Amino acid sequence: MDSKFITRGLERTSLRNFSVWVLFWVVVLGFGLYGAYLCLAEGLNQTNMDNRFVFGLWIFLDLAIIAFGAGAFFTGLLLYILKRSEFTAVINSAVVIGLICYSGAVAVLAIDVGQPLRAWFTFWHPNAHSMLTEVTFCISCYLVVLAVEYMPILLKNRKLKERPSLLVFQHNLHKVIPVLAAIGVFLSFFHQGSLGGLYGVLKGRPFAFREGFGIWPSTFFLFVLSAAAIGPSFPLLTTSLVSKISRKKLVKPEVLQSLGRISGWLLLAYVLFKSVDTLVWINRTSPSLLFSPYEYYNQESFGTWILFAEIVVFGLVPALMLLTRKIREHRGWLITAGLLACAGIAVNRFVMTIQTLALPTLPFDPFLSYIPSWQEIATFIAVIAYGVLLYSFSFRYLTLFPQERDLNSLTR
Amino acid sequence: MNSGRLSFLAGLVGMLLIGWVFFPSLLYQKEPQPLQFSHAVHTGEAVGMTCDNCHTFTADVRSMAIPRLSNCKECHSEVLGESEAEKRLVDEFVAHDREIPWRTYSRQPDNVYFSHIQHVQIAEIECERCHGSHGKSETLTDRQINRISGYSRNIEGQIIPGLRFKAWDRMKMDDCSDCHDERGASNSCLKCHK
Amino acid sequence: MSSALSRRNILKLAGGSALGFLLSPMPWKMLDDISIWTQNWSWIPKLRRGPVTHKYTSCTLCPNACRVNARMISETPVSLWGAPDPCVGHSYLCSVGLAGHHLAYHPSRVRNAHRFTATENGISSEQLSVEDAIAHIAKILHNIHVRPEEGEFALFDCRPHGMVSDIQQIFLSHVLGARYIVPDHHEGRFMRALMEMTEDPGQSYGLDFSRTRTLLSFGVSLFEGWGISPLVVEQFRSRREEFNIIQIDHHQSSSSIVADTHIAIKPGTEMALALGLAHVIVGERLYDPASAARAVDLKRNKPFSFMDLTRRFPPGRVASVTGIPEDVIVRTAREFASNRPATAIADDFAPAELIHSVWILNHLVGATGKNGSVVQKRPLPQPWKGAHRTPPTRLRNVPDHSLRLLMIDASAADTTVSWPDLRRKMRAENATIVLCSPYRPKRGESVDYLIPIHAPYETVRANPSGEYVATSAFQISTPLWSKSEEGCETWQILQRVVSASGAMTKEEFAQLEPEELLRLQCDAIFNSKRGTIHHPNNDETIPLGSVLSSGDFYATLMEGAAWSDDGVATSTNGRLFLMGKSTSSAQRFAESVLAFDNAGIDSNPSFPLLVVPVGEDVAARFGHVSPILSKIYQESDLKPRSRFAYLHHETARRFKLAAEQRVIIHSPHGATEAIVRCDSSVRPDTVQLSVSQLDAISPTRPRIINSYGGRVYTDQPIFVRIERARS
Amino acid sequence: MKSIEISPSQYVMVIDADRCTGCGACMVACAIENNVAPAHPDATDRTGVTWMKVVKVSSGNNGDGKPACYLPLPCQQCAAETPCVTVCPQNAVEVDQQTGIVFQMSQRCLGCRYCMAACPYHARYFNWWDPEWPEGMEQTLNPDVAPRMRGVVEKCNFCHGRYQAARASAAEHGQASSDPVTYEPACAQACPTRAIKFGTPANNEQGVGDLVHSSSAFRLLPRLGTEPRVYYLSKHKWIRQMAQMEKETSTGEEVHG
Repeated sequence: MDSKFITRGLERTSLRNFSVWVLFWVVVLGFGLYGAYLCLAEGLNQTNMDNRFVFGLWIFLDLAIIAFGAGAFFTGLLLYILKRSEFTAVINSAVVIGLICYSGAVAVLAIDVGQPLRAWFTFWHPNAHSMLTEVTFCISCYLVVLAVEYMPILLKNRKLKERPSLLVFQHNLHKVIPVLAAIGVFLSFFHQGSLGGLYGVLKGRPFAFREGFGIWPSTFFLFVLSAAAIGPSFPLLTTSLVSKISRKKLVKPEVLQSLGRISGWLLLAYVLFKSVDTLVWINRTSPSLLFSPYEYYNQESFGTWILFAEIVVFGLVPALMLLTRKIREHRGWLITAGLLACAGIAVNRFVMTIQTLALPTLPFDPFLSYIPSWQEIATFIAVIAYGVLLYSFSFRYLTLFPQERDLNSLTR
Repeated sequence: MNSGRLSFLAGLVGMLLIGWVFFPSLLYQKEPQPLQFSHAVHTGEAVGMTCDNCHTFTADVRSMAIPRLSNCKECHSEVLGESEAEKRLVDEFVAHDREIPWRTYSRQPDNVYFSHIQHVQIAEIECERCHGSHGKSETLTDRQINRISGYSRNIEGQIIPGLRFKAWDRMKMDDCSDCHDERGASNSCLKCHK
Repeated sequence: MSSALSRRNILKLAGGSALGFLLSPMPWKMLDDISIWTQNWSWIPKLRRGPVTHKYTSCTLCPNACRVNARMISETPVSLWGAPDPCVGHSYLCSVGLAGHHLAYHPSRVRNAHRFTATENGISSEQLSVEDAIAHIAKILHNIHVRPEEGEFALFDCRPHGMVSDIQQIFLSHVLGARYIVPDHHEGRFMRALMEMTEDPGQSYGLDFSRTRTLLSFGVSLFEGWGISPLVVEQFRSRREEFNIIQIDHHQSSSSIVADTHIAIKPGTEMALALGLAHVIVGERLYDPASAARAVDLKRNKPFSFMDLTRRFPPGRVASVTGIPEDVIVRTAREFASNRPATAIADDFAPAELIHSVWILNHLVGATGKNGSVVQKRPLPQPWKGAHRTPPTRLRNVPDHSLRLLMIDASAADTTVSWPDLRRKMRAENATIVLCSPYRPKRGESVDYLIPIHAPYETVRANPSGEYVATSAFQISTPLWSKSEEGCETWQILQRVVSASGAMTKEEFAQLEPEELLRLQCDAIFNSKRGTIHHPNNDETIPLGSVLSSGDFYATLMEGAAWSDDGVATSTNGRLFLMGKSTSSAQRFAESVLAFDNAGIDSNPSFPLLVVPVGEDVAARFGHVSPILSKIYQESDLKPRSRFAYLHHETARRFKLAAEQRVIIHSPHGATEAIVRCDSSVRPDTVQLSVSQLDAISPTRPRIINSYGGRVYTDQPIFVRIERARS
Repeated sequence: MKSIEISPSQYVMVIDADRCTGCGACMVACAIENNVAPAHPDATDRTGVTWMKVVKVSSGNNGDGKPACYLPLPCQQCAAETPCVTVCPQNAVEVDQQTGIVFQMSQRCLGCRYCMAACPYHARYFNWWDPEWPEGMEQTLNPDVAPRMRGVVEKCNFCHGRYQAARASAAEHGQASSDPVTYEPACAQACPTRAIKFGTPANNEQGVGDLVHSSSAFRLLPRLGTEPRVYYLSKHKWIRQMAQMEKETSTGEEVHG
């Protein structure tokens, strides 16, 4: 029924199946939006955050999905600037995921602040010293860039292509995409970094505080590097997942392996720097503020295992896996390695947000625990549902994987 | 001109009209003053009063008082002139000893700490610097209250795009801080906000 | 074609409109105005504007009657501060007093009379006019008057103190068969115990700490709440370094934290320690020779005499009973006896034998009748000296099920009466309880009628100084609100009820007005020609003799001035009776000392932990104090909470419990649930619980000294065991 | 290790920990003075608003005779590297150069709570609920302090309403600036034992100038370099060491504050 909207040569499930799928996620989205609505209408007392645990699930989510969204900028970097043309195969998908991640993060941020109607004050009265100002400016600009990058993908829709004026527009857009990609890379570098800086500058939180270069603490660079490292890994995972769900071959295995290899090298570099940083922090930064680093890991449920997990299990291990040709060529292992790498970044973002806030700074303060309320989880789920829906529509009606037609006709 | 361009222009002009003409009149709720009053008559040569003849400091010296009926009664215990407003003053208010419910144009919001005595007495700023020619006005205009923010238009600014040509066009925070800058007074939030 | 064209035109129109919208002030102005709107939400209260004035009055929330300086904006108080008070010597308010002006707006405030009826679905309430309520109650009183066999009529005075209580007593004496009931425990019990040991029967005493060098406190709440607290805090404020506090306490209270020395004692063994200290003082001849000469018992040495009893408490035995090292006991006795002036104090709610033992210590070191310790004071001149008064009956002495009609005067902010005890005194059927209170009854209080009375600062109240103050004083609590014309006081309701019922035998008091009564009181003081007046406006003190007339005196007091009595030359020659003046009291004391046996407080292996009860946050959260006290009791962790069980780390480890774990506390009488908190200040063999947690595990009701986090006494020790709750 | 960079004409607060009795009068006086609403029924010690918060600190096993102490914790008004100022994205936090007071502009605040994460003293509070007073009680609000709305951060500002009132009354007497002696925050005024002293080191009326240099003076977490304007006093070594995170005696503390 909707076949005239579907790209020629691609096979999609029946409209009925698609409708059931969409309906399910719309219901989930509705539930999530209800939770989000409660937080907006009743106030943030709907969450389980408090004066000590000022950030919770949402900030962790924001930091994590913005890191995952880095695939968009990094693939863009590889394709348009480093001219690795094989990544044309995944760039569209990466852009859509980037758009989802960034718009989702911004939406959650709007709920997370107490006075969203005043959020524009940041643009009107910006404090140049604040990492959050940098984050706000870069993310909002980058969101615009992503929206523009999404346009040509959208305009390539079979039905929309029928309108000549839009075709011209699309063509013109295509010419500026490399420029946009370059801007995107620049913006991404900065806000991924400032997101890291967000916590690294907090001298009042010796667990998160890092020394650095100039105004940027080391976490600034570590965040950039870690986001770049999973930049290729996350598209690898999503592509595999979509391929599994749609039961289609979407990209050539070599592309994924290539993504994995790049991810591996970057991850290795990240693990190296992260280890050096951790050693400097343990031996110099934290003791100089009279905080013994070992006490951070004395608390129940936050033992040194978390440090080990972050650096070794979810860092070194996937890096080495991705750099081993044999493992990389095995589809299952490749995905496992990508999964480990992404989990490692999530753990890092968790440690930077949740563990930082759970640890006391005043010597007589207790260690805190925090469990998100259902409203917080609902809002979280709403973002996922929104992402699934936007991706599903994009996948059905747009050409996210240019190799898909050839790959699937080959097998037939 | 083709119809497309015409539609575009119609949209543009229509919206500009709504935005610049109808919107402001919708935005403000007009509250007429309970009684007409001519500042000009009182400050003019015939009477020759000054602002502080009637607008005195309140007991806590932070604000200038809106004159009370007792101020008026000093002269207007009986009808002096021919004006309709004065007759109403005597008949409706003085005779019944009823305070006139004046509507204040320029009361700062609760989060602002504005102390008249610091500006008038210590910094010796003329009334006209902020209140313009209000002291020479013939009539009292309606007070206009913003339906969204609840602020008086005298504070938000009479000119709808928020521009300022004369010092008294607006009484927004930027205007305060500009003057503070000019005079080298502190622009710390703490000094004016509570 | 035309449809396509129009669709395109609509798009163009929309485009043009969008551009026009952006070029108009609309979006920008709206953005700005909406953010200003968020700064001025209509549900955020608007501030009052108006000139600032100050009014002086005094606080009626507790008998200490602290002076108050009220900051007023447009005739409404916006904050209360302590004003210089020459009678008590301080100028501060406690946390409850600081928020006293909120009490008129308490969420449970009532303005109408209510009748409550028990229905199947709970209790239903019905509003009625005060006149109707009074008519209903008068009818009941009339019936009692006609048929006395139906039961008695009584007034329960939650806090018997001052002129209002006096009037009530006089007033009730004109109603045939009426009872005047007071709580079992109330302020001043400790001071009154002194009468039983000194010679002059008519004398009253007060505590003069202005020169005290050692204060030995047997578990008194020195820094939390009311009673002695203001006197101690004043010394702490003005001469901290010279004022040495030794706090004997079974748990870590504010007092034990702040005291110079904290002696941790096994709960319930305080009397043994007091007698142990007396043993050392007597044995080492550290006592004051003058006092010893006056103490009749110090020379006798018969069985059951004072000397015989103290001999039973050598430091070695006391150490094993109390858990305090022997050398600490000896050192404390020496310090107390040598670093004089020294005073020992106990709580009004403490067991009688402990109070008695503490007075013995004071007598030994010569604290009685000495500046800097316990001084004599002249009572406040009484306007109705000869008037007949209905004598007070303690609640526990009222026969069960004897009352037909009970009026409760709940004008005091904090009532420490146990509601079930009160209920038990009522007839099983057909009994009526009338609550005279500014507020709705608290949870668990079942009344039949509620008649609203004034909240604090809404009416004129006479304010004599508290029991402990060294000199008598008098001030008038003048209303802060002018609207206080409406409403009335409990005794006025009583007046109207009795008049309407025809039960009055004399009409003498039927016409009295509050102002007239105050004038009578002022006349009495004025005629005594004693004392001085302190004016808060100019902080000046003038002798009462320089005031021309009683009317001037009254007017001065109404402006917020305070009268305080002259000091009296303390007599030093009366005899002292360490065992008690009457044979019966000496006998009672000797018996309780001999019956004292440490076996009674030793733990039982299956219930190894002794409960240390404390007052709780619930009273502050649901009681009649300003809701702003949530800062202390709800929004911070400063005071113990009612849902926790506080344990020492060692205890927790021994019973394999962890902090924040849910546990069940078992006693031989029942079980209750709690959450574990570890606190190194709790004694290892005890668990600290709050009063409301005791309901399920205690056979008797605890006696609460003040319910806002302070001390609690139980008649018997409660032993428990703690187990992890199964989730 | 003391490095006092505080200008002698700026305000400091000195809190004597040995005199604090934990009565909470400062907390109540503060809330009344600054129009902080009573707690929402669901509020806890973690979601309440207490510009001044007294905590009880147990010594563990190192109490040298004092088993515990109370520490009143207002905003420490950091003089250097003020952690909350640099992080605020929209300049809603500011250090007043003349008085040294760190001021939170709740009308500018968007409620991102980044400043709260930055504050090592946990002295900042978020309005999780709309402020609500029982009916009628809003009439007793202090006219010198604007009530805040839900969704913004607030904190102690040394009772700036009183500071402004002091300036106004100075102006009434023809003086351009206020006499520091005439101004004292509500907590200092309310403290029954005068444990809280306030003033400028230059004007030594209350003795704060001498007290900050006394051997028993200390500040919280001095190694963070924030140079708090709130000083504490204690004769007890364990309290001083604990507050300054000097590790050798700070094992085994726990709090119920």
